[in-house]
Amino acid sequence: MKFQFENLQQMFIMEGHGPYVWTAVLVSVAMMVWLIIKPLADRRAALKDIAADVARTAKSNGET
Amino acid sequence: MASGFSAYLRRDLLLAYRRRGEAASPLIFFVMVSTLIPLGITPESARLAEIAPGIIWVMALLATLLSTDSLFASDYQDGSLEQLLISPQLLAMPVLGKITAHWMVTGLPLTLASPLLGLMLSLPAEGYVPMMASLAIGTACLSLVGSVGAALTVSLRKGGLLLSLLVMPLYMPVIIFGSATVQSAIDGFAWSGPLAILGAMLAAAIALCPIAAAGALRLTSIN
Amino acid sequence: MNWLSNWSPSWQWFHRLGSPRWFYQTTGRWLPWLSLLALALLGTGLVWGLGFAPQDAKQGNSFRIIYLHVPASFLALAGYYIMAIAGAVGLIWKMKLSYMVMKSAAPIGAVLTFLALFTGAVWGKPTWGTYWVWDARITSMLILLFLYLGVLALQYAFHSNEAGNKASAILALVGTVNIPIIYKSVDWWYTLHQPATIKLTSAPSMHPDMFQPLLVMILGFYCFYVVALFLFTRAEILRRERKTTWVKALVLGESQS
Amino acid sequence: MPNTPLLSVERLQFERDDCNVFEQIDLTVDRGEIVQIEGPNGAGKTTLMRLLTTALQPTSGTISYAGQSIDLCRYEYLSDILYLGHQPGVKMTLTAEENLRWMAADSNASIQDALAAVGLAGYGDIPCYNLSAGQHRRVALARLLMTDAKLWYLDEPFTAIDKQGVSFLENCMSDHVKGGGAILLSTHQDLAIDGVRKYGISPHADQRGL
Repeated sequence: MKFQFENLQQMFIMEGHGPYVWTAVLVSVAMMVWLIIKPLADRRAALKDIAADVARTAKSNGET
Repeated sequence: MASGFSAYLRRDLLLAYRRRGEAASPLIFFVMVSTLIPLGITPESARLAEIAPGIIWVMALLATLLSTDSLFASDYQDGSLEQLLISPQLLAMPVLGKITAHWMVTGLPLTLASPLLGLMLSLPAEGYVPMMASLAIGTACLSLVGSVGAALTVSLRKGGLLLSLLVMPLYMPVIIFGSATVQSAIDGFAWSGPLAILGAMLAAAIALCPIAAAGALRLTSIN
Repeated sequence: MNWLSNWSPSWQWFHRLGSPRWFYQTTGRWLPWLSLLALALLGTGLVWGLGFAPQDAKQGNSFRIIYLHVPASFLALAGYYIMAIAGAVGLIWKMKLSYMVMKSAAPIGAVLTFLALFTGAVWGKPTWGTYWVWDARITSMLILLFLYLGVLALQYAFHSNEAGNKASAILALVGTVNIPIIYKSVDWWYTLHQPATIKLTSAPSMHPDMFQPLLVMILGFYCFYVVALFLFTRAEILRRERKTTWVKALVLGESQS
Repeated sequence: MPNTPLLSVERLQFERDDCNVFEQIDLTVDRGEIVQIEGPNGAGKTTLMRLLTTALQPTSGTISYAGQSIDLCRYEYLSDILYLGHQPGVKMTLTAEENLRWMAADSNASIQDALAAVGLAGYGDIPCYNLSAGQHRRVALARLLMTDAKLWYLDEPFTAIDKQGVSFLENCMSDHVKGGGAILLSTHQDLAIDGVRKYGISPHADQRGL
């Protein structure tokens, strides 16, 4: 197994195919990152919501 | 159990007969949109002939789609669907009866009117018989598959557009083999092959779609 | 039709296994390791595929897109089956967790299908000179995307979460029956219209040096898929189970620590 | 089995989107009984009717017909019940007569007599879209005269009908229970029949927070 390009710059250019390959890579990585961030954000929002809920009921229970 | 089938078949045919104007609209749509094609593309008969099989099939598909959302809608609104759900018979049989009625008032008239469109779009003479055969079988498949979508969306207020979104991908095999039947006949090949596959699809759809539609009605129409 | 919703008491163990709480806690323990594994596999595969795998004789470097396109297509299709099976389990055994998994699988699958289409299009430009060709694989992928969108749209069209779940589960099942038919039809249609053009991928004839990184990428995508599915399902569990004591306890525990 | 009630409902619960709709329901209905379901709006009266008629599946609890779970005698049970819901199931494009012929397909009773009894004599061959809402309701009520069903479920049967209609319906109901049938109905109105048992249902605590 050997590195196929002379240097990193060559790897970026990929004999003219670079733009295609790297667009595919970038978009893929971006969407995959989104697939991770989205549920994490959802989870955080849900936790915050529930915490507020719990606090509210605790407060109203304390009053009565 | 079969009585549920014929009873609903007869009732839906009677209902369609009473509302003839409404029932005819898919057919009128089919004819009218097809006249837009020469206006939009070309009046040249050679080029029209080339695309005629595909155009006629796409139009038939759209016309069927247009009427599919009414399959269960009026029954849902006036409460007869709820009565149907609690009737003791097997739900799939009345559903199949309704689908058959739907085909008889949409697919069948389309099939019978298609030679007219063939003429208008200068379909080569060899194409007529295969076109009618494939439309007869294919539109039945479309009604059956569409019934599942109609059942799923019946309780939604704006189900019509969603319905087309749901069933369109499921329609693809039918349109592929439907237009291929006509095309192979025009190109001088045997057209029994694709037609037989359409027939096989119809058999599978008759077996599965009423059950799926019945399940969908039972699980999602009443909440 | 009662068989659809009937279940016998002997299945109760199954319900316990399918408890959202159990799922939440177990996946919580697995997630760090799985994420690490996914990251390692994807990183290795990507560097290997982009930098070290030999060039394709005909397509040159553009062929390297295969390391994203094929795994994404793979998971897009597998994801549909996962979604449909989860939906079926939900319908048959009325299992809430199963519906949550199904609901989570839909957006992931749709995104992966879109990725498969996008990478396919970008790959097509240097290979065929055009972004879009009605190639059998790409057309099938497009239909798969429509199927995913249908399930997503149906899910959110219902006001009631439950009705949406049931409806999209049925649709997913109908789609599952249809997918092989659709794929076969499109294949047949393609050979009818365009006999023998360049085939994008021919895995059996692939050189091992090219194939090994692909295998690593496929494994990496599988791990990634599981991680994403777990994350989506966990968020859904919190939303749906917010009234239960265990979720409240969990929230209190997190805010204290 | 003379001692088993016609209908018995045990620990019935129904969840909609993880929220219980009503407090647990335990209820028995004997032959010859009229049970009036009472409860505020949103208490789940219609939901209960739909559960009892199997249009919805309960989350937990059992419904038994003549001592047997309705899951085991589904065909028998569904053949023995009659349900009138909010929407009467009357087809607008059909005439009153055709509607009745369709709705009571397996009955031998005369359609003309039934129509006459609900005050629609002579309206039999008029399409229903030419009739008023109250008259639609009457067409549906005419079913009651033509059915052999033992157990009637009537969801708000008095909606949109006039005084005569009300007294007709009340007569119909007392005849039915005298003949050994049973009726479960939901209405806010007090009935002019003796021996109506009231059963109150209330929304579940889950519903109040919303």
